[in-house]
Amino acid sequence: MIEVIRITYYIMNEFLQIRLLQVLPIGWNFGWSLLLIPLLPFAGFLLLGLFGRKYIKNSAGIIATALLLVSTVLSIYIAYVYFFEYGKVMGMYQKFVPIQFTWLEFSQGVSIDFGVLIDPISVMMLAIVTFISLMVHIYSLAYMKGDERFPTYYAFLGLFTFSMLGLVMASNIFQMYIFWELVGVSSFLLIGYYYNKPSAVAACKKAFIVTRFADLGFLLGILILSFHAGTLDFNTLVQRLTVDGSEELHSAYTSTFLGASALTWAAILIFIGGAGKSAMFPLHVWLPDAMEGPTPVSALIHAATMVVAGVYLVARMFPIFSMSEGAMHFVTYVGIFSALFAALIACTQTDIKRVLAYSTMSQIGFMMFALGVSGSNLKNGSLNYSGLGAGYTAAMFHLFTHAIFKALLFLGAGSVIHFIHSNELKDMGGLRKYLPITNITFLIACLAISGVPPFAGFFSKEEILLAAYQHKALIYWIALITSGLTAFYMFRLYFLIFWNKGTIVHGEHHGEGGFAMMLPLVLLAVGAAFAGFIPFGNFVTADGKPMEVVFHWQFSIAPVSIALAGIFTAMWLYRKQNNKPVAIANSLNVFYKAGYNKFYIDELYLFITKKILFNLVGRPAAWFDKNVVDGMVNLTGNTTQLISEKIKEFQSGKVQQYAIYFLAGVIGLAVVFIYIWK
Amino acid sequence: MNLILLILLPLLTAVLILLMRNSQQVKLTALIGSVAQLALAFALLLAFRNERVAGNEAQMLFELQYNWFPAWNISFHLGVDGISVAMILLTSFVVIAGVLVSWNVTKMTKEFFFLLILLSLGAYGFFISLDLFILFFFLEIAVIPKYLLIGIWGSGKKEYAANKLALMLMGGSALVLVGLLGVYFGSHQKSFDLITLANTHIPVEVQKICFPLLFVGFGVFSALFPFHTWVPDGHSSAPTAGSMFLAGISMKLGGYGCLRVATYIMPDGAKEYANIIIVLSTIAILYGAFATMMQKDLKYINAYSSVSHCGFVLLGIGMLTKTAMTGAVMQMVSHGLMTALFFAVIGMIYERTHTRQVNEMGGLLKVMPFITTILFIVGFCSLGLPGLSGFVAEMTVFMGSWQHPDPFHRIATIAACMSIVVTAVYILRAIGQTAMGPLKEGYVNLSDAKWNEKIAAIILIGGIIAIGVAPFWLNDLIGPATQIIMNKLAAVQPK
Amino acid sequence: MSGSTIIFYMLAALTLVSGILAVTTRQIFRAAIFLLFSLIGIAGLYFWMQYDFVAAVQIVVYVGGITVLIIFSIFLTQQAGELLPKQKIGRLLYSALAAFCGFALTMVQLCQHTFKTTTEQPILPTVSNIGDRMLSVEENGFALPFEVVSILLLAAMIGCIVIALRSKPTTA
Amino acid sequence: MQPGLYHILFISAALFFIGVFGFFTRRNLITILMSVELVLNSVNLNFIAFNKYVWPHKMDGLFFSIFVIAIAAAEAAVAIAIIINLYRSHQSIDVENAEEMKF
Amino acid sequence: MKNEKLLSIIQFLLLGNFIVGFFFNQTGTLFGGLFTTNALMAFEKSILSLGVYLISLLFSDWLKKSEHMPEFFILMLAALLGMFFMISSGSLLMFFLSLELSTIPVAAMANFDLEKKISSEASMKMILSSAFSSGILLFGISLIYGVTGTINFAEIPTLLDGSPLQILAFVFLFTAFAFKLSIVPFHLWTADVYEGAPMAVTSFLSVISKGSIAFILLTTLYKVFAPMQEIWYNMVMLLSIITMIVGNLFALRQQNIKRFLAFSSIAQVGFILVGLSSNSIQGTSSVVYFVLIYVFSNLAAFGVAGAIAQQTGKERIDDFRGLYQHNPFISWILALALFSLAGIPPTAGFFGKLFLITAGASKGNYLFIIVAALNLIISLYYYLRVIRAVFMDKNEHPIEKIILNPSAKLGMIICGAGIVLVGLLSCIYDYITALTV
Repeated sequence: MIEVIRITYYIMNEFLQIRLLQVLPIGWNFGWSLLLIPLLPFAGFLLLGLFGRKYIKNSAGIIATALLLVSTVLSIYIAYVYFFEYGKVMGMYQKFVPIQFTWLEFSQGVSIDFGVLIDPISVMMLAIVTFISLMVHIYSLAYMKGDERFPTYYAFLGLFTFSMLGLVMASNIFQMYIFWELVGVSSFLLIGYYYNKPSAVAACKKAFIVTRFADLGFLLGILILSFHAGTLDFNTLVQRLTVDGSEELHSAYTSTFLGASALTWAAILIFIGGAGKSAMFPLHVWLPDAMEGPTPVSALIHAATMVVAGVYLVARMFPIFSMSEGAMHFVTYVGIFSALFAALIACTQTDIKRVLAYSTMSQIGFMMFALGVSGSNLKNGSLNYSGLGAGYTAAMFHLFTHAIFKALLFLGAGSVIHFIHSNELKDMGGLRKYLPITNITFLIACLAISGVPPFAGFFSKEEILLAAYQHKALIYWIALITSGLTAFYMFRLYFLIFWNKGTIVHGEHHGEGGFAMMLPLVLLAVGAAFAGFIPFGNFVTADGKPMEVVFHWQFSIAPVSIALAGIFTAMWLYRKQNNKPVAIANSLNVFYKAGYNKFYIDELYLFITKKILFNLVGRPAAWFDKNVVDGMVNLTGNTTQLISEKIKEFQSGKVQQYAIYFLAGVIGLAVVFIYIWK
Repeated sequence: MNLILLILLPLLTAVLILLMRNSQQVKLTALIGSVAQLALAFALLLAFRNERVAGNEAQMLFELQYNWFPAWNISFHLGVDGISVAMILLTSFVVIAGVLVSWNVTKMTKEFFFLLILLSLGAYGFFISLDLFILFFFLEIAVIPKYLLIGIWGSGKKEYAANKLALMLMGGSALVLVGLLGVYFGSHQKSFDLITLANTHIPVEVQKICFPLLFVGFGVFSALFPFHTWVPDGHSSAPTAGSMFLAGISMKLGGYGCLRVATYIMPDGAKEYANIIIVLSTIAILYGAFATMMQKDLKYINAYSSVSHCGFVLLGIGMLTKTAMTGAVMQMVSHGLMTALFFAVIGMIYERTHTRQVNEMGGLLKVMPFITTILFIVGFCSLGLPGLSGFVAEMTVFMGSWQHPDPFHRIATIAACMSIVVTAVYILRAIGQTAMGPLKEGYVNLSDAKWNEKIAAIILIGGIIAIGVAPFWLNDLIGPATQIIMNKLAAVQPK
Repeated sequence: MSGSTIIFYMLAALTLVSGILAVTTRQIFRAAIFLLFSLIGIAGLYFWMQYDFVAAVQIVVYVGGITVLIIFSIFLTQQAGELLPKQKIGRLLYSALAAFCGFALTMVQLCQHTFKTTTEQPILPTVSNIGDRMLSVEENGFALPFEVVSILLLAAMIGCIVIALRSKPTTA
Repeated sequence: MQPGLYHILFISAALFFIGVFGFFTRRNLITILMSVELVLNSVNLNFIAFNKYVWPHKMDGLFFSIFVIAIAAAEAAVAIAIIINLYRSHQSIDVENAEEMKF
Repeated sequence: MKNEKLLSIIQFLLLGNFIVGFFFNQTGTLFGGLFTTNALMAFEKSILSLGVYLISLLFSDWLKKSEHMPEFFILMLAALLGMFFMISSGSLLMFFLSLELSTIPVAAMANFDLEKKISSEASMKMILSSAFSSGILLFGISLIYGVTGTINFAEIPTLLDGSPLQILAFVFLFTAFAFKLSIVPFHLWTADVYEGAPMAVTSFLSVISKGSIAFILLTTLYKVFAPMQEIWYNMVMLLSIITMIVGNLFALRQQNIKRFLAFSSIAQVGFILVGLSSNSIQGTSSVVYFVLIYVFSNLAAFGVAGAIAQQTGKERIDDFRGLYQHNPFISWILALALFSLAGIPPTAGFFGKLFLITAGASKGNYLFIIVAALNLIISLYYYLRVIRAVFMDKNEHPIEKIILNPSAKLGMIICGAGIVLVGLLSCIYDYITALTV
C-alpha cells in the first residue's frame, strides 16, 4: 500500500509537476482563473472529442457553448480589471506574467516556458477571441443542427479556441509557436470538416501546407533570435534586443547574411510566419479555398481570429521589429500590396464567401502596413514611439473592429447560404424580403467595412490612413484607392445578394434560422455600429502610455468621399439587374480575367509544387533511391553471384586438374614467399 | 532494481511460449509477459528517479558486473542511465502494442510470438549493457528474429526484403565488430568495458579508423544514408508487429549505438567526422522526405519517412551539442512510439481493406473513425504537431543544431527544418487520400478497431502525448546523461 | 671416371628413362614394366649408396609386391592390348609446364643451399643396427611408428576387403 | 666428377616431377597410381641421400624411407581396391569417366 | 537385429571413451619424445571422441542398415587413433604416419555406399588426392630433414633460420596441411568427396578430420615453425582471405546440402586461420574452442541432412522447402546449427567466430579483419538460403514427417544443447584457456 502511494507520488511528481516561476501578486486574486480561459474550451474539446460521438451527441453544442460562455465572461472581466483597475501603474499599462513554468529547457536560459502574458493587446485579444467564438458557438447551434458530426464540430471549435487563446496569452515566443501550430491544425480540421468533399480535402491540405511553409520562416526566426538573445521569453527578448549597446543587440546587428543583419533576418522570417497565417501575398492562396469549411468556421477563423494571428505576432514583436528598418519596410510593402491585390480580386469573384475572404486579406493588409508605417525613431538609439506609434494603435484598433464586422459579414453570409444552399452570387438576389434581419445587419457591416461614419470601420481605418499619410504619400494613396475598392466590392456583394434580380424561392422556406442565428447577428451589428467610439488610444499603444488620438475632420473628407463613390458605383451597377457589369468586364477583358483567376497565383503554385517539387525533386529522389542506392546493394549481391558463377570451372570434377592447381598453389606460394614477400 | 530481470523476463516469457499448447495460451502468455515488461520498465523509471532524487549522482545506476570470459576481459556488465531508461520504456511500449496488434496471427502463432519476445530481449539487453561485447551480442540477437518475422509472416517481396535486411544489418554489425576490436586493442586496455574505455584516451589515429567503422556500422541500423535501403523494403514486407518492432525498436539500436558507443568513447573521431555525419544525415532527412512524397504504399510512406526522421537522430548526434544530442534521444523515443503506431494503423487498415495503396482508399473516416483518428494523430505527430512527441524532439534538435554559428551548420539546420514542410505535404497527402474524400465502394461495411487494437493504439498514443505534453520529464531524464557525453567531448582539445 | 661413377650414371639413366617411359607410354603393360625398371633402378641406387637393407626392402615390397599388385589389377580391369587413351594436348602442356616449373624451382633452391655436414661418427645402416632401433622404445627408437604402421596396414586390409569383396549388386 | 648428394637430389627431384607429370596426364587410374609410386620413391631416395651424405650419424632418414615404403604399400592396396570397385560400378577405369560430381 | 545391439554397445563404449578422456590429462612424453601429451591435447582428443560418439548416435539408422557396420567402426576408430597419435606426435615421422592412418581408412570408408557410383568416385578422388598430397608432404619433410637433420619437433625450431630452401620445404609441408584442412586452392577435392561419401563419413571428414588437423597445425606452426613466424603469418593471412572468399562464393551456388556444407566448412576453415594467425595463447584457445563448437554445429547440420537423406533420399536444398511444416524439431536443430555456423548469437558459433576474429585482430591488421567480417555477411546469405527454404518457402509436397530413432534424437539434442550452452557458459572457454597456459 505504501508502495502504491509512493509510486503515485512519483507519478504526480514526474508528470504533473508544474514549476511556477512567478505568480505576481498584482492585486487581484484572480491569477489562476486566467488559466481557465483557454482550458475550458480545451476541456470541451476533450470531452466532446472522446465521448461526444457516443454519449453526449445532442447536448454537445450546449455544453461547448456554456463552457465558452464562462471563458468569455472571464476574459471580459479580466479586460475590465486590467484596463480599469490594476493594469495601469504610473500611467502606463504594464506587462504582467502572472503564471509561468518551464516546459522544456533546451539549455541554460533558453527554454520553452508556458505562461500567461497580460498586456493591453493580449487582454484585448482575449476578449475579442472569446466573444467572437462565443457568437460562432451560438450561431452554430442552429446552423449546424442535425449534422452528423455535430459533437466533433464543437470539439474542433473548442480546440481552435483553446489554441488561439493560448497563442494570445503566450509569454514565450516558442509557446506562441506551439499554439500557432495548433491553430494551424485546428483550422485544418475545421476546413476539412466536410471530409467527403474532395475540394474540402484539397483546401484543408493546402491551408495547412502553405501556412506550414510560412511557419518554417517563423521557426527559423525564432532560432536566430534565440541564438543571439539567449532567451525565448518575450519580455526578456524585448529587453535584451531593444536596449542600446546590449551585448545581444550588438551580436544581432553585427552578424550579417546577404547584407542584412541577423535581427532583420529574424524579423523578416518571423513576419513570413505571420504572413502565412494572415494570408499576405504571396502566401494568401490558402485563404479563399479555406472557405470550404462550414461558414461559421469561416467567420471564426478566417475573419476574426486566426488570420489576425500574424498581425498579433508582429504587434507582439513590435519593439524588435522596430529595431530594424528593413523589416518594417518589408512589412509595410507586403501589407499594402496584399491590401490592393486582394481588393482587386475581390471585385471579380462570384462566390460570396470568396469575396469576403479576399476582403479579409485586404483588411489584414491594412493592419500590416499600419504596423509597418509605425516604425520607431532609431536615430538616437533609444526607443521613441512618439508620433509614429500611431500606426500600431490604429492596426490594433482595426483588428478589433474588423473582427466584429467581418464576423458579422460571414455570419450574415452564412445565414444567406443557409437559406439558399448555394455560395454563388448568381443564385441570389432580392433576398431582403426573405431575410430582413440579415439584410440590416449585413448592411451595417458593409458600411462599417467601407469606412462610412459613424460605423466602427470608419474610425479605425481613418487612423490607419492617417498613419500612412504621415509616413509616406505613396502608401497613403494606394490605401485610399484600396479603401474605395473595398466599398465598391462590399456593396457589389450587398446589392447582388439582397437587391438585383428577384429570386424565386422554391417551396416553403425556413426563414432566418431562428433565435440562435439571429442573436449573434444582432449583437455583432451593435458592435459594428458602435465599437468605433471606444477611445482605443487610451488603452492600446506601442509603449503602454495612453495616447490621445486627435480627430481631424478635414482629413476624413477624402476617405469618406472615396468610400461613398465606391458605394454609389456599386449601386449604379448592381442595384438592378442590367448588363453594365458584363460590359465593363468585357471591356477590361484581360484584367478582369486575371482578377477573376486570382492573377494566376494558384496556377503558379501548382506549377511549382507539381512540376518542380514533385517532378524535379521528389521523383528523382525516389528514382535515385530505387535505382542507384538500392541498385548498388543489388549490384553487390548480383556481382557476388556472378563471380560465383564465373569461377565454378575451378571445381571441374577432374581430380588431375585439382592436382595441377595444387601444384600451382605450391609453386605460387613458394615463389611469393621466397622471392616477393620476404 | 536488478537489471538482470530485464533480460530474464523476456527470456522466461519466450520459454513459456514455447511450452504452451495452443495459440490462445501463447497469446495470453505473450501479453502477460509484455505487460510485465511494461511494469518493469515503469518500475525501473521510478527506481531510477528515486535514486536520482535521493542524490545518487553516479553516471550509471544499478550496475551489475559478472565475469564472463575473463580471458578476454569480457564481463557481463549492466547499468542504466537516463538514455537507457528512456529507450527501455520505449521498447516496453512497443512490445506490448506489437503483441496486441498481432492478436489475429494464425499462422505459426507460437513461433511468431516467440520471435517477437526474443527481439525484445535483444533490445533490452542492448540498452542495458555496459560491456561492448555483450552489447554487440544483443545487437546481433535482434537480427535473425527480424529476418524470420519478415520472411515467414511477411508479404510482398518478403524473401528479398528479409535477405536484404538481414545482410545489410549484419554488414553493419560486421563493421561494428571491427570497430570494437579496433577499440579493444587500440586503446591498449584490452577491455570492452564502456566505462573503462570512456575513461581512457584512445589514441587519435585509432579513433580516426574506428569511429567511422562504428558509426557507419550502427548507422546502418539507423538508416544512415546511403545505407538506408533496407528500410523501405524491410518495413513494407514485414508483418505489422514486425514493422513496429523494426522501426520502433530496431532502428533505435543504431542511434543508441552511434551515441553511446561511437561518440562517447571516441570524441576525437566524432569531431573529426562530425561534418560528414551532418551532411549525410541532412541528405537523409531531405531525401527521405522527398522520396516519401512519391510513394503510394502506406508502408513505404512510413518507411521512407522513418529514414527522414531517423536522420534527425543522426543529425542531433553529429551536431555535438548537448541540446541536439538530447533532441536526438528524444527523437529516438518519439519516433519509436510514433512509427510503431503508424505501422499498427497501417496494419489495421490493411487487414480491413486488403490494400495499402493510398489511391485505392478514400473516406475511411466514415467507416472506421477510431482507426482513422489514430492515423490523424500519428500523422500529426510525424509532421511535428505540438502536443505530440515529434514536435518536442525535432525542436530540440533544431535548437541544438542552431548553436553553431558557422554557415555550414546553419545551412544543414535550415535544410533539416525544411523537411517539416515536406513532411506535412506527404503526411497530408496520405491522410487526405485514405481517410478523407468520398468513401470508395466496397469499403462500406468495414469494421472499426477491435479491443486489442484499441488498447495497443491507446498505449502508444499515451506515450506520444506524455512526451508531447510534458517533455520536461524526458528532458530531465536524458539531459544529465547527454551532459556526461558532452563533458567527454568538451574535454577533447579542439582540432 | 671410376666404375662406381659409371654405375651411378647408368642407374640414374635407368631410373629416369624408365620413369619417363612409365608415365608416357600408351601401353599399360609396358608402363608397368617400365615402372618396375625404374623401381629397380632406385633399388640399385640404394645399393650404390650401401643401404643394402633398404634396397632389399625396396625390391621385396615394390618389385615383389606392389608391381605385382598393379599388374594383377591391370588384368582385372583392362582388356589386354588396348592402347591407353590419349590425353588432351593442352593438359599435357600445362602439366609439363607445371612439373617443369616445380622441378626448376626445387633444383634452384637445392643447388643454392649448402647442406651442413656433420663430423660425428656415422652409424652404419646394418641390419642389426636397424633392428635394434626399430624395436627400441628409447630415444631414437622407432617402436611406436612400427606399431602405428601395423595398425595402418590392418586397417587398410580391412578396408580393402570390405570394398573389394562387395556382394553382388542387388540392382542392375 | 664423383657423384654425390646433389646428383642424387637431382635424380629424386626429377623423378618426383616425372611422377607428378604422370599424375597430371595419365587417364587410366592404375597408371595414375603408378605415377604416385614414382613420387613416393623419389622421396625415399631423398631421405636416403640426406641420411647418407648429410646426417650419417642418425638413421632418421633411413627409417623414414622404410616407413614410407610400408605406407606406400598400404595406400596402393587401398587405392587398387577402390579402383577395382570403381571399375565394377563404372565399367571403366578412365578417370574422365568418373567426373560426375563437379562445380 | 544383431547390428542394433552391437551398435548400442559401441555407442556406450564410445561414450566411455569420451568420458575417460578427461581423466588422463597428465603432461609427459613417451617413446623418447615421439609421443607427447598434455592436458590440452587430452582435451582436443576428447573433442574428437565426442564427435565420433555423436556420429555414432546421429547416423545410427544408416549404420544399422549397413552390412559392414563393424568394419566401419574399425576403420573409423583406426582413423581416430591416427588422429590421437597425430595430435600427440613428437616428430615428423609420427606425424606423417598418423596422418596416413587417419586418412587411408577414411578413404576406404568413403566407399562404404558400395552400390553408389558417386561413392566410389568420391573414394577414388580422395585416395588419389591424398596420395598426391602425401607425396608433396613427404618431399617437404625430406627437405626439412635434409636441412635440419632432424625430424624431432623439439629440435627443429632450434635449427631453422628461414633460408629459402626452408621456406620451400615449409611450403611443401604446409600445403599438405592445407590440403587436409581444405584451404583454397588445395581444397578442390573436398566438395566432391563430401558429396559422394556416405553422410556419416562426410561428417567424420568434415568435423573430426578437420578438427584434428587444426589442432596439429597449431602445434606445428606455433612450436615447430616458430622461427618462421613472419612468413607463415603472411601465408596464413593470404590463404585465409582466399579461403573465406572462395569458400563463400562456391557455397552460394550449391544445391546439394552436402556440397553446400563442404564449401561452408571451407569458409569456416578460413575463419580458423584468422584465429590461428595470431600466434598467441588466445589463438590456441580460440581455435580449440571453435573446433568444439564446430563439432556440435556441423554434426547437427549433417545429422539432420543425414536423417532426411536416409528416409527420403533427398539431398537438395530445394527439397528442404517447407520442411518446417511437418518436422519442426529437426528444422529448429538445423536452424540452430546453421545459425551457429553463421555466427549468430546466442549460439556458440557467435562466440567461436568472435574469439577467432578477436585473436586475429590482436595483430592490428584491420584490413584482414574487415575482410573476415565482410565474409561473415556472404556466409550469412547462403545459410539464410537454407533457413529460407526450410521455414519460408512453400512446397506442394513438403518432406513428410521424419521418424527419428531415439539415438539420433539424442544426438541432435546433445548437439543443440552444445550449440546453445558452449557459448553461453563461459566456463568452457575458461577451461580451455586454463589448459592452454
